[in-house]
Amino acid sequence: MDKMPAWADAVLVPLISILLAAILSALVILAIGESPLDALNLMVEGALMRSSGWGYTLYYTTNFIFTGLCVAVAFHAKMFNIGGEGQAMIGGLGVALVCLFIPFPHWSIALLVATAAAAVFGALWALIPAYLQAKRGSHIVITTIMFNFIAAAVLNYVLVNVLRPQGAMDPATATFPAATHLPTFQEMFATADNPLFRGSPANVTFFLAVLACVGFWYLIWRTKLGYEIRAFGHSESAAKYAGISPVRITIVAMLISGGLAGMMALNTTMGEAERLVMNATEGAGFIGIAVALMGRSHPVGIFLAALLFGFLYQGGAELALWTNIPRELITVIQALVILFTGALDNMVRMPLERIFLATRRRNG
Amino acid sequence: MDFATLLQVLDSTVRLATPLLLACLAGLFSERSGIVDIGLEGKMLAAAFASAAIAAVTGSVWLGLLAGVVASTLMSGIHGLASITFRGNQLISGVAINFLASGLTVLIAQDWFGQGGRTPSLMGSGRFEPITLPFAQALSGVPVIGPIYAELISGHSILVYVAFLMVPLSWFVLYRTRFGLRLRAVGEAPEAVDTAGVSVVGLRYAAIVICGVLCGLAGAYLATGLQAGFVREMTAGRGYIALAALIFAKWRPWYALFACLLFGLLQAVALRFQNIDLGGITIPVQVMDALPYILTVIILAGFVGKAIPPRASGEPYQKER
Amino acid sequence: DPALIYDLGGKFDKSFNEAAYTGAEAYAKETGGSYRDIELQSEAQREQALRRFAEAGFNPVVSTGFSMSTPIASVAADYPDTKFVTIDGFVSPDEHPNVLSILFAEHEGSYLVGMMAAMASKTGTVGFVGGMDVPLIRKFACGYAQGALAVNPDLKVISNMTGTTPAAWNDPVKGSELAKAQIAQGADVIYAAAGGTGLGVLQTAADEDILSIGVDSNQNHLYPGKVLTSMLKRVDVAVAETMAQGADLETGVMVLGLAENGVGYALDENNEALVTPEMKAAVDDAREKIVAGEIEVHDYSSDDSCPALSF
Amino acid sequence: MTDPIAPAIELKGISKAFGPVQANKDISIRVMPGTIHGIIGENGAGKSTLMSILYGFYKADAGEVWINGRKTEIPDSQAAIAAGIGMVFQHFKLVQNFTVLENVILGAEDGPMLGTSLARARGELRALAEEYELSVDPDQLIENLSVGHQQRVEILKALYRKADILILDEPTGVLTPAEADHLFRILDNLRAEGKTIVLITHKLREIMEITDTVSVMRRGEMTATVKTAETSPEQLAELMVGRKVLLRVDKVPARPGDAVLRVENLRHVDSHGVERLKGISLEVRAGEILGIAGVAGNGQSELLEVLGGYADATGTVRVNGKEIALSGPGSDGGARRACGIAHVPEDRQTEGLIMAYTAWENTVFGYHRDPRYQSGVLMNNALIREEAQDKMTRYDVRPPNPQLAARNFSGGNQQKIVLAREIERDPDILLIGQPTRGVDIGAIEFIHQEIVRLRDKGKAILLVSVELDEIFSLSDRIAVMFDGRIMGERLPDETDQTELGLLMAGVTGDPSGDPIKAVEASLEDKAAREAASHD
Ligand SMILES: Nc1ncnc2c1ncn2[C@@H]1O[C@H](COP(=O)(O)OP(=O)(O)OP(=O)(O)O)[C@@H](O)[C@H]1O
Ligand SMILES: Nc1ncnc2c1ncn2[C@@H]1O[C@H](COP(=O)(O)OP(=O)(O)OP(=O)(O)O)[C@@H](O)[C@H]1O
Ligand SMILES: [Mg+2]
Ligand SMILES: [Mg+2]
Repeated sequence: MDKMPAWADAVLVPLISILLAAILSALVILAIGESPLDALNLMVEGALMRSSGWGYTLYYTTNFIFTGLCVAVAFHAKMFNIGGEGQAMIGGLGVALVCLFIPFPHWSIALLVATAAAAVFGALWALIPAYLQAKRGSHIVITTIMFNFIAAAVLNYVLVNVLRPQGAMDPATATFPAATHLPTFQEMFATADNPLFRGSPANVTFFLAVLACVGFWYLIWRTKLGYEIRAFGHSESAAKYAGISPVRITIVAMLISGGLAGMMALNTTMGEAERLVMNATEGAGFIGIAVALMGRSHPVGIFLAALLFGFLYQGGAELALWTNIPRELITVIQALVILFTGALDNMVRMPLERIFLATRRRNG
Repeated sequence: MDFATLLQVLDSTVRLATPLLLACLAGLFSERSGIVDIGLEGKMLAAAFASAAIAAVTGSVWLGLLAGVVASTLMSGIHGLASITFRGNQLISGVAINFLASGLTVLIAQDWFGQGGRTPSLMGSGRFEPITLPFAQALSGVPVIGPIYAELISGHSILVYVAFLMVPLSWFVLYRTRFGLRLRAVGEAPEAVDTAGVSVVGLRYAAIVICGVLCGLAGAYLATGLQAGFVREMTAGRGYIALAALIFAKWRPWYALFACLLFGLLQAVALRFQNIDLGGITIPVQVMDALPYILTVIILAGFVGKAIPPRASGEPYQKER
Repeated sequence: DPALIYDLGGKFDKSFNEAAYTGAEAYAKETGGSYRDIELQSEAQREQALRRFAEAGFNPVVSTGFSMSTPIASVAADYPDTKFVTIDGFVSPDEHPNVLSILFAEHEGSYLVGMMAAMASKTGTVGFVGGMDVPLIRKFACGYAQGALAVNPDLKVISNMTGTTPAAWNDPVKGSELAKAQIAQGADVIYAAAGGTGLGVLQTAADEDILSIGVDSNQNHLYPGKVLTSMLKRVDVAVAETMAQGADLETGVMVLGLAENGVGYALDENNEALVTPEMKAAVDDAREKIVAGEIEVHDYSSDDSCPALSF
Repeated sequence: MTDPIAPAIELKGISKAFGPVQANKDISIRVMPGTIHGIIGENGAGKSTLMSILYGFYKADAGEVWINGRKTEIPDSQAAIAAGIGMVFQHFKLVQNFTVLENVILGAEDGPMLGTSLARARGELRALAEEYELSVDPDQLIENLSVGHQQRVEILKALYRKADILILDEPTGVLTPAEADHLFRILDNLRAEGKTIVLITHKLREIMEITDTVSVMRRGEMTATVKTAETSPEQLAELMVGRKVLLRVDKVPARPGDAVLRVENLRHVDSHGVERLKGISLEVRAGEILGIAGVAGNGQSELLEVLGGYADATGTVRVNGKEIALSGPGSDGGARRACGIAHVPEDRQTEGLIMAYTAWENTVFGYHRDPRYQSGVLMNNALIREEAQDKMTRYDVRPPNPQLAARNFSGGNQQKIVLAREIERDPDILLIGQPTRGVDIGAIEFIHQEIVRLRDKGKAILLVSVELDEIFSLSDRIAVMFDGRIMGERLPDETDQTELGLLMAGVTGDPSGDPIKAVEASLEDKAAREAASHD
């Protein structure tokens, strides 16, 4: 018994919200003396009309899928993991260590091992906050914020003092051996007469991210662990009644969450940079919060929200390339999209519901 | 550590704690009313920019302060619209506000001043100058108490004293006034407030405005008290630390004071003793840098019990499903 | 037309990106030419910007920041007709003949301002505030300490870094507190190499009535009479010149030190009262000796070690 | 207007829809001043909605409200309070971590400063307490009060605001007989003073006992209004449910077998360090129902929690002769279920069900790890759905739609979902707490029948209820709990409500003087002990 059809809630509301965000963004662009139409044109052209544009859009999407899923798992267990950023950093460290120190015969094996390493490192970084929340009642929001700072310090130390090749200026590891290089979309799809995805960083980890979405869906809605995670998230007292251990669920959910955040590093570190740099996560952990919330913690929603943010990132890069629009404008546009689709959605939904109810009354 | 060093560290603690304290109290009012606010960072940033910009243009720090408060309150208003009127997700709204402030401040600053997203440096009356309290000079000779008064207590900008006075004031408002009673009630059981004939929406907006004003003071202090102008992203994560302090303080004013002083102290210590030599081994700067955060986690895990937020916080008040 | 890529700090970082922007503007003004620029927002955009500019026919493509060297090395071969310039980065000229690496001898410039700091100090303690603990900043600090100790071997050099997150470059409040902490430890001249954070250092130094030293561009004017000098790193000149040369740019490796006037110290009406004739004489003398090879300033990045300072 | 005096309340054509749900359809009703008007109806009939509209909590879509003969707009509760209306909601609207005093003055403060308001309210409260026998400690936190006392606070709130019209929504659902009697005496006094009272309840006995007129609601509509004196419980029940209802449980005498559950010296200390179970020993045999009577808060909840596996304890518990772990590994709900204990918890909304889960998901809650419901690493949702549909049809859950979220069912139907889940497991022991709390009589009949049917299959049943009627009509043996102890055991035929009521209050032997006073004294004693052990 809903007030409006599911399709309207899933399609109409977000579309109108995005439209509102776009209109407001256009006003901001006008205010700084540029043409909104040209800007939109550039963004669409650059992000969606060329295969290399897609290559970038999907590259960013991959990052946001992982961090979005990371936040979403924790949300299902009613925890707010702000620590995706730090978990991804440490996940990157795991990737770097295996890629640098294990001689791999083939990228596929490297990918498998690196995935495991990324997930384990990320999960371990989430373990302490999870344990403290479960056993000591320390609020996970504080501890994960703190662990972001600590991760940055760890990474800084390791990259400057331990893994940096002698004499290099860059606080980064050496480039990984060729055998660990992941196939990019260009290598997979480009042909001699059709140079698709030229130079763009999208790579096999995108498929891993899609797989993670599917796995996430199965995990949350098809396994008993997911059943327990959601139950715990909805009601801790009921979970206890059902014999679901709060400690276990808290820790397991955070391990999965941290693992997913860690896996984001596969894309940036192994897929794109092919070395670990200091700034590899660049705030994707925080974007993940917005992605998870906008995607309503559902993998399909997360995928779409991640795609939207991927588009904004790549479209924004095109704007930065060909206009004098400051890069902060992109931040403002992101803010408006988050605000309208995520927080002000009821502003659109309420009148729509009224319209649908009225038509239904008239017909019924 | 000798006495003089101790005083210096404490002095630094006070300065570092002040913006945290103001933001923390801001968050306290908001969350006590049931509105979770992770947008403290953005509001502070907006206020820092607006106060510096207006102070630079008018040469009056007071007008700057006013502008900062207005800017921050506007941001609060957006948060209120989203989370109270339209019953949206409070976390998303907070995230959006942080993004919005981060982008808009630089965008406007660049458009306005053309100095790369900075405001011009503030001079003279464009800044809050340190205030020398009465007898500070005369008393400084008195052993122990003298230096404490003259160096630690005296010599801060007015906003520092405002911030510290805000603690008893907040306590008084929350626990001794009608408004405070209703505010605390609306964060715990909005339906109780509603059925008692008091407007939930009105109370929550009031809380949001107070939150905006306090964040405005925090931002203005950063840009016009501690610094002499705005630099992009100059809040540098202080809003998040304030949020942590708020949880640490279990949403209580006096505890908030101690939590913020603790965070300030940890940071001051980390800054002051960055290069400690332990028998030939220099502790890496990264360890000292992370120390405040590590200690926070340890203190939290070791000494602070479970922090239970106001029961209705984060949930929009909705009578009809 | 030439194109310019700023590193992640952004065009207006009060540091080398801003200097690059100044240089590009100077080029545009002097030659009447135009250029295109981009502020990077993410790591992945490094290669993207290089490729897009190269494909669109911009030549040369100038980039700032040591992090650009690796991406340049990976795209340069794809665009043999485009000249790439990496400022602060190093790309092997043998493998990539179309790349010009411009390196600055920041340690030499820092050495000179270190000497000035030592001579201006009355307390025998000088300070250094860096943004993040990265090799480049250590290079600044190490040169500075060597210069200061050369004047007075008993001098104490306090060196602090601001943080480990990108906020470390934009936290003037922390810069202020670090400066205050160093002042409390006796420092009366502080050298800031920390982008926006450095502004806090300079301001606090002015407020507390001690001297500060600016970095990259001439920051003497920010607090006239309070900024002892600025360690100049002429990124602006390098950018303007490479842009002016256009497609005929000569590639290879260029190290700009004191000899090439690539680094130096700033002397103008804002600080002339602070720089005594003896100071100027000593520093100019040292400059000659460094150019002549009589004084060897150790470069931290050559072997990741510093004889004058431990990190 | 033909009446010589105007009705205190007159509702004309009230309609209210929640989205697609039409909760009230064109309802009209009049209540004369100085009377008690009862409203009955099935779960979800719209009783609470109608009264919430009168109190300004919801806004009606259509219709008019007349108070004392004057048309009155009631857009919010402020207006209702101004019109002299007070309401005690089904789910109390109290701030849990406020004191009684703070709750009473909330919204009715005297000035911007609290000090004066609190002082005046303290005096007023004392006066009210004396006038209506409504004593509560004004400085106690609500969360430390028993439900009965919480209700008193709600009534005090209304009286403090000078209400002339008092609406009570299912006030006795959570009260013991003594407390309920007490409440009715208060209502009587209020009526005598000329106040008007609207009473919503599911208990026909109460309607017959105290109301002057009664209205029956069904599916959002007002189906009848009658004078209480001119009707009978059977007639009301039929009006309500639309069919004949058995008001008494039909059961044959029990034929108990061996002891299935044997509890010895069970002790439990809660998270505040208060000892809630102080050495409980009891035994439940196959094919019998052991009823535990007691005032809420005397450890019955804890007893169920311990046996259900979500609170630690010491002592010994044997199931079918085998000792089970009471703390540490192997003591959780899963382990209990594995050894044949099923549990219908007291609170279906916060324990027994996940309100956001669909009905079919809820039908395996607690049993979701059963290998039966797994296929490989995944859960066999198709099977679960299929079984759910089946269970829901058999237990007459309405609507029988497994896809609906639990929160969309009425209380009675939620309870049926829990019952279906637990009983269908065919457990050796069924723990069942407050099986019919807030459930309408149609559903009560059904639930009671199911419990008895399970007993007759030879299962052991431990029933906890604060409804003495329920205890009497279901139990084969009755144990009374007070302050964490078993005060005594009785056979239903050999005892009566009075004796049990005294045991429930910790009074053993014959009380000299007023039994109610003795009960109050005993309860206050206990509260003081507990408050002391809190610090
Ligand atoms: N706030 C609400 N939002 C949406 N629907 C509601 C709301 N409150 C009640 N309803 C629906 O309106 C109908 C009437 O509910 P109401 O609470 O008035 O019933 P009731 O007669 O008081 O039942 P009970 O005996 O269980 O208390 C039900 O179908 C219920 O689900
Ligand atoms: N230490 C205490 N001091 C005073 N009151 C208490 C204390 N602990 C619990 N109460 C109150 O007693 C009431 C019932 O408690 P509890 O749920 O433990 O008992 P119960 O016998 O199982 O009753 P119910 O049937 O209501 O669940 C609650 O309202 C609770 O607030
Ligand atoms: Mg009801
Ligand atoms: Mg209970």
